[in-house]
Amino acid sequence: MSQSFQIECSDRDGIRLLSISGYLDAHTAPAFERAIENELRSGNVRLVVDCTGLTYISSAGLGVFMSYLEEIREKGGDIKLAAVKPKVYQIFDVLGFPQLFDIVDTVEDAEGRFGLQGGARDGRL
Amino acid sequence: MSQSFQIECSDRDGIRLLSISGYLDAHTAPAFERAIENELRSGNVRLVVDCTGLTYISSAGLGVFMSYLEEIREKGGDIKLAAVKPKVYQIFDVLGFPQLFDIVDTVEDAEGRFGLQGGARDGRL
Amino acid sequence: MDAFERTFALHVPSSTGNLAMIRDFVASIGAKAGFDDNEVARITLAVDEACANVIEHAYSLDETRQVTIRATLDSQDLSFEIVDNGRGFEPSQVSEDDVAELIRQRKSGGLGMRLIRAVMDDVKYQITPGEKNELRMVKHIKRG
Amino acid sequence: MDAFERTFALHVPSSTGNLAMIRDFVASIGAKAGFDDNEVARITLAVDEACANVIEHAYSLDETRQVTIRATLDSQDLSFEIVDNGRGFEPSQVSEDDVAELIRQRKSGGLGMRLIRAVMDDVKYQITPGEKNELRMVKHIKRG
Ligand SMILES: Nc1ncnc2c1ncn2[C@@H]1O[C@H](COP(=O)(O)OP(=O)(O)O)[C@@H](O)[C@H]1O
Ligand SMILES: Nc1ncnc2c1ncn2[C@@H]1O[C@H](COP(=O)(O)OP(=O)(O)O)[C@@H](O)[C@H]1O
Repeated sequence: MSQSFQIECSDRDGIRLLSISGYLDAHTAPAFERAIENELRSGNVRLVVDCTGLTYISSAGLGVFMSYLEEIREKGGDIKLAAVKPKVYQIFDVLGFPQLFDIVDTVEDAEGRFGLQGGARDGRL
Repeated sequence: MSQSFQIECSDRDGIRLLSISGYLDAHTAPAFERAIENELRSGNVRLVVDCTGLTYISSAGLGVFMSYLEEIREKGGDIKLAAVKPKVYQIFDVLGFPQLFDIVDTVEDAEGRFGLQGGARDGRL
Repeated sequence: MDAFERTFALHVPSSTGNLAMIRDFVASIGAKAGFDDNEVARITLAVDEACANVIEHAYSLDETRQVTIRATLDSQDLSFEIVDNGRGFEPSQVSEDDVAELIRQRKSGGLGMRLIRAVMDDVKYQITPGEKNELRMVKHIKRG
Repeated sequence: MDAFERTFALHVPSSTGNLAMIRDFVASIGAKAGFDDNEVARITLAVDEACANVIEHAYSLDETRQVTIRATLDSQDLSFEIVDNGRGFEPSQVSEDDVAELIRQRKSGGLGMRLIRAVMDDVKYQITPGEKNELRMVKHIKRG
């Protein structure tokens, strides 16, 4: 599993950036879930997930996004997805995720949207 | 097969450069063999095979080098291998190819050796 | 592509750690069938989901069990059969809440079968619990 | 790695076009066994050579035949079995001229079996022509 999926975390202007790479499937989703849990436990609710290096996602990975969205928005934050490759985006698309999640082209866009909205939910749900 | 193995040919100072990429196995070796046949038919016997893009070789690929070496050297030329990746080089090594073939680090080195030796065989066999 | 039918099969221990291998297997066959990269990725997803369900639900992560994926490729269709002899279930009783509702309920699961159905042209379960549970799914090959 | 034995199997039509799939299969298992990249490449080569021989010699490029590769991984060994029911041959009668001699004779073949023997720790053929020809090869796993 070591080379199959990686998460790198960093802080950018009060926003927590999680850069994920490799594949997010039933095998690696638990590691991603632990990372999100960690952020919530540390009180970080303004999350940007940089998907530049994400090569694949299956329902187990999608499920992690799905299960934390409500809690994060309730706490005044959001989980925004940035730089999703077309091959991966089409999977989000099949399930209508783009209507429910804030998915933007670049990490900067995601940060900008936090700036505009403060921590508030963007009212799409 | 289209994306699995490619050959690009070019001329450099009276030397014929064949750049091969992808994998050279029992499936793709016939295409490489045809390319070498072509060169011989056109009278090109000073050949450098640039292996920069070669990711894999099996006995079928090694066999192409093996079967033409004698004829090419008899005609006053040579087939030199350049820029073989370590993972591929170890396969040449298992069979003692480095003692029989002129395998060098770069295409420039290979060209240089043709310069020094003219078209003559290098006496290693 | 040739006229005759070609069959492929892969057997791996029932572990999510083997899903990547399963995806490589499916992607190779998808490319042989002439599907483009995006289509190959979707077909690969469908088989991954089906196998993840076998590994997690049918065999409850028991790595001593085996997952078998059979693929058949002819000039019209690429079909996959995933067979298990595990727990079994009643596919018609699996509820399909919409995703907004699943999010409200903070669910992390329940997406797999709908992804399979969204991607493949034909999806059939044949369940005989404890004996043999079979999922057969077909993707038509569109010729240009 | 876990203590129990894990088995994997791949079945593909007997065509050199499927050797790349076979190599992906072997490389995945080699990595699971903990071999480094260079070792994985050598093991992959050995299985490729064995399968290429089945495809070309045992089945004479008849794509309607099937090649089966079985892999077994435990804490000590990674083993492969390649079984065919094709032509058969007498491994001890295959001459092993040295490479310089093959070059003098302008041969393009005759390297496969020596590569297999050079790479693997144990190589055994069991030949029953027309019935079942089996090649079993083992690579020991060295623990650091
Ligand atoms: N092969 C299977 N064996 C047993 N139960 C299954 C199988 N496939 C699906 N199920 C059942 O159907 C439910 C829905 O599956 P799915 O839509 O893939 O979502 P998830 O796997 O995330 O729960 C599963 O929770 C499980 O109860
Ligand atoms: N699985 C097999 N079935 C039948 N004959 C085989 C098989 N494997 C090897 N052989 C025979 O052994 C010979 C030597 O094989 P090998 O060393 O791999 O070289 P090559 O395949 O290039 O001839 C082959 O030419 C063939 O006659």
